[in-house]
Amino acid sequence: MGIILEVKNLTKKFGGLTAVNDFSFEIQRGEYVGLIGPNGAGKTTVFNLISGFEKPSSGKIRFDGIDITGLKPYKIVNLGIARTFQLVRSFKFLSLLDNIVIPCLSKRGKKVSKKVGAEAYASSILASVGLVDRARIPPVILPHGDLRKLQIGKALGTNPQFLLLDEPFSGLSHEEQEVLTELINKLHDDGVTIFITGHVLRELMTLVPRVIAMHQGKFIADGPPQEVANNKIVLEAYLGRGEGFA
Amino acid sequence: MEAEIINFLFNGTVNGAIFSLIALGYSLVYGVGHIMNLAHGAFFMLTGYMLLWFPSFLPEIPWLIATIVVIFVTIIGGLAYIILIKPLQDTSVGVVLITFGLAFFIQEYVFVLSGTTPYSVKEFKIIDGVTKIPSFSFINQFIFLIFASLIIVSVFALFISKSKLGKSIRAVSQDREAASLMGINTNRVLLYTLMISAFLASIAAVLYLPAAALNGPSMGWGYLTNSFAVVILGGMGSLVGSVVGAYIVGYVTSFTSIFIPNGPSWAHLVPIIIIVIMLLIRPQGIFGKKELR
Amino acid sequence: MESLTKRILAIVLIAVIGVGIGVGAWIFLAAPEAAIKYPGAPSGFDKDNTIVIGCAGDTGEIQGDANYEGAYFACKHINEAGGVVINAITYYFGVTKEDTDESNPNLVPSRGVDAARRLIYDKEVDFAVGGFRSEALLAYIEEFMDAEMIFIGTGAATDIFCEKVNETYADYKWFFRFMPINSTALGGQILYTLADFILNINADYPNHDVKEIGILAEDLTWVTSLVGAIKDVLPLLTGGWATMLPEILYDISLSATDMNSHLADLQADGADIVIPVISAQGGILMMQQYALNEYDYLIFGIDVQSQLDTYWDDTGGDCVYETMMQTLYRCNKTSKSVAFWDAFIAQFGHEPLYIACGAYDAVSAIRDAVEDAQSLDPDLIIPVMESWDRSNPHLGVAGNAAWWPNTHDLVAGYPFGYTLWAQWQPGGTKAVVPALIYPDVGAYGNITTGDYVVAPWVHTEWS
Amino acid sequence: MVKEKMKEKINNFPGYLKSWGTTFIGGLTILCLIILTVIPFLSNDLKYVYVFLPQFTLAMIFAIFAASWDLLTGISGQISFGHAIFFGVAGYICAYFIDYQGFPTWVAIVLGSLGAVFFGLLIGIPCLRLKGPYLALGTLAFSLILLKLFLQGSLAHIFFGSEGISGLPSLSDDPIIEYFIIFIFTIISFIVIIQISKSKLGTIFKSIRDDETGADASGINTTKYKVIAFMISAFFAGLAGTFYALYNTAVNPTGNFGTLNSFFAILMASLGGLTTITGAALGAFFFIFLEYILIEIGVIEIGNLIIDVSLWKFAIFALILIIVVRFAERGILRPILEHLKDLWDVLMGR
Repeated sequence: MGIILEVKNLTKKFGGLTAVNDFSFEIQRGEYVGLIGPNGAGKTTVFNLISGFEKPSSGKIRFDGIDITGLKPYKIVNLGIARTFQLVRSFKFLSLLDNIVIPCLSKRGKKVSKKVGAEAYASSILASVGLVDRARIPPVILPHGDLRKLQIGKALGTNPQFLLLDEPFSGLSHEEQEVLTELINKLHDDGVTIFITGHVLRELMTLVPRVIAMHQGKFIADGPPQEVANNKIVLEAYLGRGEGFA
Repeated sequence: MEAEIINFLFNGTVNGAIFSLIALGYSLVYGVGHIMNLAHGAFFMLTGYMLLWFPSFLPEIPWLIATIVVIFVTIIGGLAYIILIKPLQDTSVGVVLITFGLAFFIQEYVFVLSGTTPYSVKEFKIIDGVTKIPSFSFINQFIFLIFASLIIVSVFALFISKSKLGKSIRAVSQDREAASLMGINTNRVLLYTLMISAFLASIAAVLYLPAAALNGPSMGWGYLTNSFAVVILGGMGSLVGSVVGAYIVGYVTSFTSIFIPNGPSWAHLVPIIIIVIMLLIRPQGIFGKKELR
Repeated sequence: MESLTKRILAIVLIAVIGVGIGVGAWIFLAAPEAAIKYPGAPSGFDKDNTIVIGCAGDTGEIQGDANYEGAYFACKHINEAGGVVINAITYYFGVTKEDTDESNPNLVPSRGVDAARRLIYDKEVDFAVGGFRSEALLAYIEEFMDAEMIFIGTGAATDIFCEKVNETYADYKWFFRFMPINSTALGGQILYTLADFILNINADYPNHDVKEIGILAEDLTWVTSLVGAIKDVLPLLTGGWATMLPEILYDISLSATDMNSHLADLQADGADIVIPVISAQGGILMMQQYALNEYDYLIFGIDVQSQLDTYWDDTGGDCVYETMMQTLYRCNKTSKSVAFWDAFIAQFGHEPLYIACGAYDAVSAIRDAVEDAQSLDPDLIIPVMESWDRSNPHLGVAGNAAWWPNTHDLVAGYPFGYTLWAQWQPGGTKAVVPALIYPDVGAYGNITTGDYVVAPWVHTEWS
Repeated sequence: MVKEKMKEKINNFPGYLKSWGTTFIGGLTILCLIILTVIPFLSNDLKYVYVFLPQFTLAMIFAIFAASWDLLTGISGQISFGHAIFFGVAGYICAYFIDYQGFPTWVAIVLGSLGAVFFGLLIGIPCLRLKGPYLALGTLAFSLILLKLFLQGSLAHIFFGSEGISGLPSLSDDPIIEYFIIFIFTIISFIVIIQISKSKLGTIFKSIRDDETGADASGINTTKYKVIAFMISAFFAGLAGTFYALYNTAVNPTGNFGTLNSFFAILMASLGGLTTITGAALGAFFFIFLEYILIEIGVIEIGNLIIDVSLWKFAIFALILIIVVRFAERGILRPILEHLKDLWDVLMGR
């Protein structure tokens, strides 16, 4: 299998504030890992650094043996890292199909979509995320759950081997969460490495075999969910903010 | 040489004084509402032409007419916000387009009424005459303008930091949503901001144009470009930056005009070149926060 | 059933819209035909017996209106004198105008082209006069040349048109310039006048050397050659006496502080005389700041706006002591000048601008050329106009018009095309000065109407 | 593979045309094209041929220009307030090569348009960092710099000064031939621009407009595509600019680089409705003919009041822009077309 993502001593400072502080971890190919921490712990910043939307102040990120530190986002995407955003983003005046055609037109997406054509490939992805019947409508009128699916569909369009999912469950109803969980599990079964965040521990606990916990930008724990959940520092981090597991 | 240096310093300071008045309001409106008001220069120009028109049907008491004109332009600024800008303030493109349209309309309206011929409005001078020293003569109105500008800027700074309205203006400029949650009527604050901005532009015109001339309906654009340069230099929304930027632009323009060969024809390009350089190197300006994306 | 009524309704609607558009278009295209009128032409004369002069200018602005006024006034005089007889048929003159919108700072060149086409093909004029802004005229002049129609320039000073006549005579032979003399010649006029003036004024002030000459000019193309000529030649003409200060070419979008700093700059350099070369907005600001600061130099040059009689009020009297080129003022420039001047003021209530004088002379010249040629054919008229050379000038109100045959440019210099120098004097009156430069002009008598007044603060400084 | 596809397309083309012709948009377009084809032959009247017809030519030139602006701003989301840069530069390059180098007109037109593309690259790259109103400001500043440089008398030996270059040949001395040359180029330009906006490239442009970060996250090199958008748009703006120069047979700084030209593009495209491309054409025709009508009406006399309507032209334009931006975000013409479409549907019994 081997290491697919290696993050070493990652630090990001915004002015006087250190959002990510000397953060290191590794992820194996085909793993399914959660990144947890209370609100403001720096999870999104870690994702932004990996996906290239922000440049680290110091530290190294290696993906599949290639140093990707400070590369532009589209280049990182074309190496096989796709991401979704915590706040739903979409091309709001394009149809759902075209929303997915865009990633299929990226360098990496083209490699797989070329044979059948970008549109056919995109509609197969739409089918796999369960939105094929709405291919022609623009995303503005979609319910929130479907927008989350669309996000994942857009990420899939780039044919990723590594998927960063930033709070995919926030704001979803229970049923919607289940549908999405199923979708993510299926992707994992297809061999995509998945790295997922959430600030509510319980959601992730049932999902992932391994979690990494962070607090105030610092690494605090790594291991199976149960182990991490009982970690004293993690508990303090959550309880200290009065959030708990609920 | 001595005379040239005095010339450079004096005219640079006058430039700075006038630019700071115009740019302050412009920067305020941007800082508070993210409204890029392209009609700002037109307010300045319109004030000048109203000074020209109003004496024909008002009693010829200069201070009275000037006051009425300033009030008029302030109201126009407020109306522009209520009628045109407010419904569009969430789309930056819409605001830019509509204020551009407004500026163009005012310009053409003035053009239809007064044509392109220049006019003098010197009867509105507050202090006439010049103060002479052996190597140079200072125009009294400009000296007055420098001090008036400093006083107005200080009063304005006090107003922003101390008054209730000033505090809510600052609150809105820092975080509009939070301010509205705290019970501040952000739209009303924006309305006042726009009126203050129009008021400052109008005051600038009343102080400056009597010692200058009405150079045709398109003269507002030049002052708008200068305000851009000032604000981009000082940082959008930074009031200290606007004042410092105004004097920098003022001195640089004056320096170019006096000391550089062929300078006078380059002097008006300087602010635009400043705009381009600043946009490319440091769009947030010298004093600006890095909020620009 | 319902869909059928809807369909019928739709057809009716479309028919109504279609008919509406059609009727609108018809009215639009057909109606103007009847509306064409030629002011100045006596009533009861049809188009065939009217020689129509088209005025291309900026209607609503002083230059365009002056052009029209001049042409209209000429037509009126010609018609009152019985028109012109060609092959035993009496023709009268009519005038019409089109707005080229060329004074607009937002110049739209296609507007001028459109106006020219309207004159040629819609109003069907026989001759055209006008033009003011060089770059606009450069675009629409082609229309007149393509239509092989005689066009007389009455407002643009640039040399370029006549250079074109010289270079490609076959394409541009229909162009003649009547007003003003070209910018190189303007430079020559300034040179000779100033050289005399400097030498003479030095005699009046034994305690002060009047020799430092500054130039304050707008940074536009037409200025370049003029400024260059003044700089090179003026020292030579004064026998090395006059020395030139570095010229100041300012951007036309000036603000008050700039003009003040330029004037202070000239003062600091020790200028004795400053030559402004200004056609646009700068003059009013210059005179205001000059009068306010009472700078120790004289203003003596070109300031187009100051030719207007409204200039005194526009500057609030600050233009006093400014001396500038003026095409015509009430004096005996030619035997026709004073009569024209008085009649024009009686007709229009204001003084004629130089363009009005040019248009008046242009239309009068057309009348004489048509009479000489006994035809309306440009091919026959052009030789007549070309025959008006230095040995055979055409007497106008603004000068003895004579053309260089190869360029169709006005012959410049006394007694042909030349400009007067006029000074604004206390009380808001203008005087043609100075007597030194214009000796008695033969039969016409002395054309100077006043003595040059040195600004009192300069007088004190220099004495 | 590709060849077969092409063949298939060509074979299907007549059928495609037929089915397209029966749709509302298709039918209307064909109707417009037919009208535009017959219009030059409707009258022999000199005024008609030399004054009325050239208005169509002018409108088509501005239609290309406005459409190019719409491609950059409406489709790609890059707000340009300095589109006159490309318009002016192309005109000047074209004029320079004709007047100073003696190149044939067509070569000069190509060179002018390519020069505009180069400027698209030149302006596009530094402006990439800027977004929204800042981009508007940046492009405006660039156009002002060019305007002032070209206006300066002291630089006249480099930039030809305020009088510009004149005496260019027109496309044809016969207005009808000139009309048809521009007509053909307008059709080609519109087909190309519309096809671009519908193609995958256009979809990418739109994605950058809607959500640049999202496009980045989808692996799209937004920088590259933004520059491409600038260049394509500059090409068509440049094409219009060269035609405008030849229409006037002269170029000068204010007429070709003036901010007014950028304003026209914005005005025409917004009136027709942003992102529609065809709306730009409708807007251009509307404005050119509005001006024509105002000039035709000329001076109105009501009692003692004398109003010269043509003086109010720009004020009216500005007012229309204000009203459109304020009250009709989608443009005026598109809603009208939609109503017409309903009518059409009824007529077709749908």
